[in-house]
Amino acid sequence: MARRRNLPIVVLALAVIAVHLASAAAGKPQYLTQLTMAGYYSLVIVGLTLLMGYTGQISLGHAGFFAIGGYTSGLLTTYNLQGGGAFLSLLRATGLLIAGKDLYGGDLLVMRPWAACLIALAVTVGIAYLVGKPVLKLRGHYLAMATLGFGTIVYKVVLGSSLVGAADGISDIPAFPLFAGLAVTGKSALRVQNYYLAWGLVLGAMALLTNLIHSRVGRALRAIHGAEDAANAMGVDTARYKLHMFVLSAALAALGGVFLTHYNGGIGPSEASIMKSVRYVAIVAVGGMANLWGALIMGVLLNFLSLRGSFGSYDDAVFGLILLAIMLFAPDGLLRVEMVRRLPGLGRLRGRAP
Amino acid sequence: MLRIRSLEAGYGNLRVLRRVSIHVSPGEIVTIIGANGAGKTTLLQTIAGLLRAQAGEILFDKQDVGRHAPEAIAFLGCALVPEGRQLFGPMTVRENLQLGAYVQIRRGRAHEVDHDLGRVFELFPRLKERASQLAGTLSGGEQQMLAIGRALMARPKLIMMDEPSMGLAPLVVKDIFAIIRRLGSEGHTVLLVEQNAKAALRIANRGYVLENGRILLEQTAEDLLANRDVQRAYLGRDLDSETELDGMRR
Amino acid sequence: MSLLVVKALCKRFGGLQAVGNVSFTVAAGSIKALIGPNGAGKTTLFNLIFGALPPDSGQVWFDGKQTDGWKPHQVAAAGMARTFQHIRLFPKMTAWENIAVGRHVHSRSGFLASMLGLPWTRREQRAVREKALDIMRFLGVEDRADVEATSLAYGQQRIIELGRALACEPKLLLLDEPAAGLNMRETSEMAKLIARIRDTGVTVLLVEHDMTLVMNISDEVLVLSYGEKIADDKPLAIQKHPEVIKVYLGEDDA
Amino acid sequence: MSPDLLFQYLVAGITYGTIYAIVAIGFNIIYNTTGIINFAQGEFVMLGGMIGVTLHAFVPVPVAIAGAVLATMLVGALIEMLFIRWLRRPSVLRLIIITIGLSIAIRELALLLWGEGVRALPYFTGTAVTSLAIGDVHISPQVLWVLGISAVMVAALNFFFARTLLGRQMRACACNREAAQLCGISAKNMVTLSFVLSAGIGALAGCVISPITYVQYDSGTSLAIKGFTVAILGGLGNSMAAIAAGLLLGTLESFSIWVMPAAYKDVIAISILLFILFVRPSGLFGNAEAARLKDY
Repeated sequence: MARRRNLPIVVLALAVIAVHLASAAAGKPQYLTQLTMAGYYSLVIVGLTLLMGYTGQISLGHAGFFAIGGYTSGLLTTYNLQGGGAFLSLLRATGLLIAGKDLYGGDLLVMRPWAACLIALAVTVGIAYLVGKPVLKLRGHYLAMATLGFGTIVYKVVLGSSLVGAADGISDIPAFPLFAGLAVTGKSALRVQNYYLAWGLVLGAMALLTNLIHSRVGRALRAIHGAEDAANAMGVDTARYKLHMFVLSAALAALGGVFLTHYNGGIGPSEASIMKSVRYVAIVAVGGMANLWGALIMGVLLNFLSLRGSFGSYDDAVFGLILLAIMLFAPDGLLRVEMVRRLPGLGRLRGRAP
Repeated sequence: MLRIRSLEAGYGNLRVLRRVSIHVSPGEIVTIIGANGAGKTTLLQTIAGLLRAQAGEILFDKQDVGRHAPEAIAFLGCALVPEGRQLFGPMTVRENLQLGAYVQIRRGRAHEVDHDLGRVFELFPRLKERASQLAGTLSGGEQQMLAIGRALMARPKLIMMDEPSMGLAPLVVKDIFAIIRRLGSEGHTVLLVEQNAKAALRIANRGYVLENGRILLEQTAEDLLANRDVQRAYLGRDLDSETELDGMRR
Repeated sequence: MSLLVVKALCKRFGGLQAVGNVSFTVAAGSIKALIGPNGAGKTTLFNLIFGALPPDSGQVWFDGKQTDGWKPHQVAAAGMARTFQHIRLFPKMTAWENIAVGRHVHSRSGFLASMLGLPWTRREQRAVREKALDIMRFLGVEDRADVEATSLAYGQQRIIELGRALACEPKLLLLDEPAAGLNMRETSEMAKLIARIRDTGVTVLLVEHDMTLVMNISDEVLVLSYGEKIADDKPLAIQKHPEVIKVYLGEDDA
Repeated sequence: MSPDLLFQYLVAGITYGTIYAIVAIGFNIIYNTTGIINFAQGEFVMLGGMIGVTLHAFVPVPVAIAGAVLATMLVGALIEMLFIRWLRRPSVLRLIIITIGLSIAIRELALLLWGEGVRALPYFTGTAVTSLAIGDVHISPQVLWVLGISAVMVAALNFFFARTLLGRQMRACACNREAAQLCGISAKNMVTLSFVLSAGIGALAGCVISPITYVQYDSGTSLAIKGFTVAILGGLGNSMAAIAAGLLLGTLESFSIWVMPAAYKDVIAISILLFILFVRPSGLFGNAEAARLKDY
């Protein structure tokens, strides 16, 4: 059974390679850039799918978590700490900081990207925990409005704070060196490597999340979605499970934010906007809500088209209309679970036998 | 007045009523008795249009109303006094009654509303005393009276009542049944659903026994009262003589 | 020995006294029934015992621990399980998965272990499935394991819900109208099943309207009216209790 | 700060607060009859302002306002009939997403029709620099227009709900939809009417406030969040409390400029919203006892 569940992961891995080969053969390597970005957005989407589709908790503020991740990492790796006091020298001694020269030859002392990344994730997890604890006691409209409110606060704060560049955002964010010469960067020389890095992350996330869905925890989450009081009566600490799922999906969003920010070398307030959050929800809905693979497929497709500029200046309108049309005519999503089940190899995705 | 043939109804994939056929003639008080969960409320809600019939037909005044919206059925003269009263709590007693007369106004008989209001107040003097009080602040018995009064304001041809005695003190239950009896004697047609089988059969002309969504028995009220099976199952008699689990009902 | 002790429990909703000063005990290994007219406060009492509602005053002692004010999942972990008056199965989950949720308190894979799919969580998973299938076999519905639970026939949904509660391996099982909506044959089978469950050592507290079922399988019957206890005795005595006959079984007063 | 300046801030706060209250009443009307939070409520205000400005190119201000209100009411009716009416037992999640989708669609349509430009109706009396002096304090006459028209609107709504048959039908639907249907009232028509009504008052608010705040294709969103905050603050569904809550929020915001940069002004409102949702979802004036039985 376990092998059966791993099959889609293998198929996805093969598809990732096939797309690379196809783009190389077609002489259009720039597609890989957009696919890399779409991959990072997919991390947000699969996390949100687990939160909304499986656990039944809507979030209209996930762009906020994406932005918190991206902005924190971006700020820490660009903010010049030069000239600080004793604490700073201590920090320096730990090797967390890196010295360099800015554009005008001045001394620059910033945080190492990997440390910044970890701090960004920790900050996001902390905020998600603090926000989620009270928010997830709410249901329906109240939950929707509260998460929308949270998202709006993040947006207004990054838009209004000169520390993070206000309307311009943060630019000149350095590459994020990982290992063996591999770095998260938009440089075309590393385009293919970055493509595989992004999709490696997506594959890893999908493997972990499919495991989760079919586990004791996944069953408890789906039970919460179906009948919260009954799940609670069966011994599921519903408040804790909802909170953990919220934090997990926020961490995935932040991870996407951190990597995409270093990949792009910058981040702007539009990443935190409500329209971004709505877009994520739209993609989850189109994918079929409780359908991890559907969400991934639609996420890549729609983000790719959007990044290629296929929707022109109607970008927001397209996602608004998609949302409207899906909810009016196909509330179970375009890629129905039944359809996916019928596909060979993808069958039994939704938790029959372990 | 009302004729139902092979009605099937329920919620989602749960079928509560199975091939239910009943009829009510003008001027009758007909009661449907049965245990909790037998489908009594489902039956009345389906007739009133709150639930969609899954199969079968509901003829009211020779019209098939099986696909009508509840407001259309109300307009035809079929009123339901719902289980649990369902009053407009934050509105006054008078406003509740005036809303009950809404179909009369739509029928172009607004001039009769004041007269009907007087009649309801005459039937329930307590409501007159409390005309400007909010419905939600009334006692249980008064609320039931208001619910009946609100239904009467529509001048219905058929008045259906769902568990009018529910949650009321025995003395108040007595009052309510006296009023239903009086309505019957004044020529109203009543379809009464009750858990309190004995009280219901005392005032009814005819009765049906509904069990697990099926009509088991149809007899005159006197015959049902005298029926030993019914006595055992619903009237609380001879309980102590029963020991065998399956021996009771048949 | 009393497994459950309820002391002077009170609950008001607005001005309405839903449960007023109710005290009783349930002996370990017995079946106790809770009866009373509609709106007598039976389900409210259940919710108070299970922690779904906080009591205004009074105490609940379960298995030697004071459990009033606990949340339902804590009560469940302490060894209580329940079914619901209106079936509350988990939609979009198969019958065995529904029952598997009942194993929650007896398994321990958390988020991290589950995501990583560690060998011991996989073993635990298999054990949970086996246990769920065992329970389905005990209930005679093993052929329904892979069917979506909410698409089953009503009677079978009741059985699955019961199975889900049994999967908790409770010391005390709370059944809220287990026979509601069942036909005569199903009702008598349910009665036998409840007796069988008691025989496995599970204590049962049930709310039920079907007098035949109540009088035949209960060791004791508690009668509520307007949220207050009016009788608590053996079934035969209850049937002769004058006040019970008056408020519940219907007296010659109409 | 001088008392005069204090008063000036207070007046500004009350003006904005009044508008927030009107938006909140719009939320409440639809919520009461349907249980839906209409996320597109702010778009009605924007549409009212935009249509009003457009019509004013051809007709005098009062006619333009009347036209804008009627046109927006029509939009409200269309929205309900096309997107809500025929759904069978929609889930809350579905309704939330549909109204969000609608608000985006309306906003984008407005962008298409009117562009990104900022517009406004002229001051109803006088000009931007005209002011009424009360002692040493100067108030724009438009403020009085906003307060006056809002007061009339609230009084008219009160009369409608308390005295007219249609208003009573709507209240009946709000208290108990099934019982209202049993009385022969068409619940569906009442739902349409609630959309029409809240579109109308939203549009009127959009017109009277536009000389002060201006209107742009995306000005609905922030108003919607403020209006919702006020609705929650007063207790969802309680329109009289919404007025008090609106004035409270408006004043708080107005004085917040003392302690925070203006860019964070919206953050104040939303923080209040979150705080209220966390500690007292029944609202400041709501009945906590009754609220405990409700589902948040």
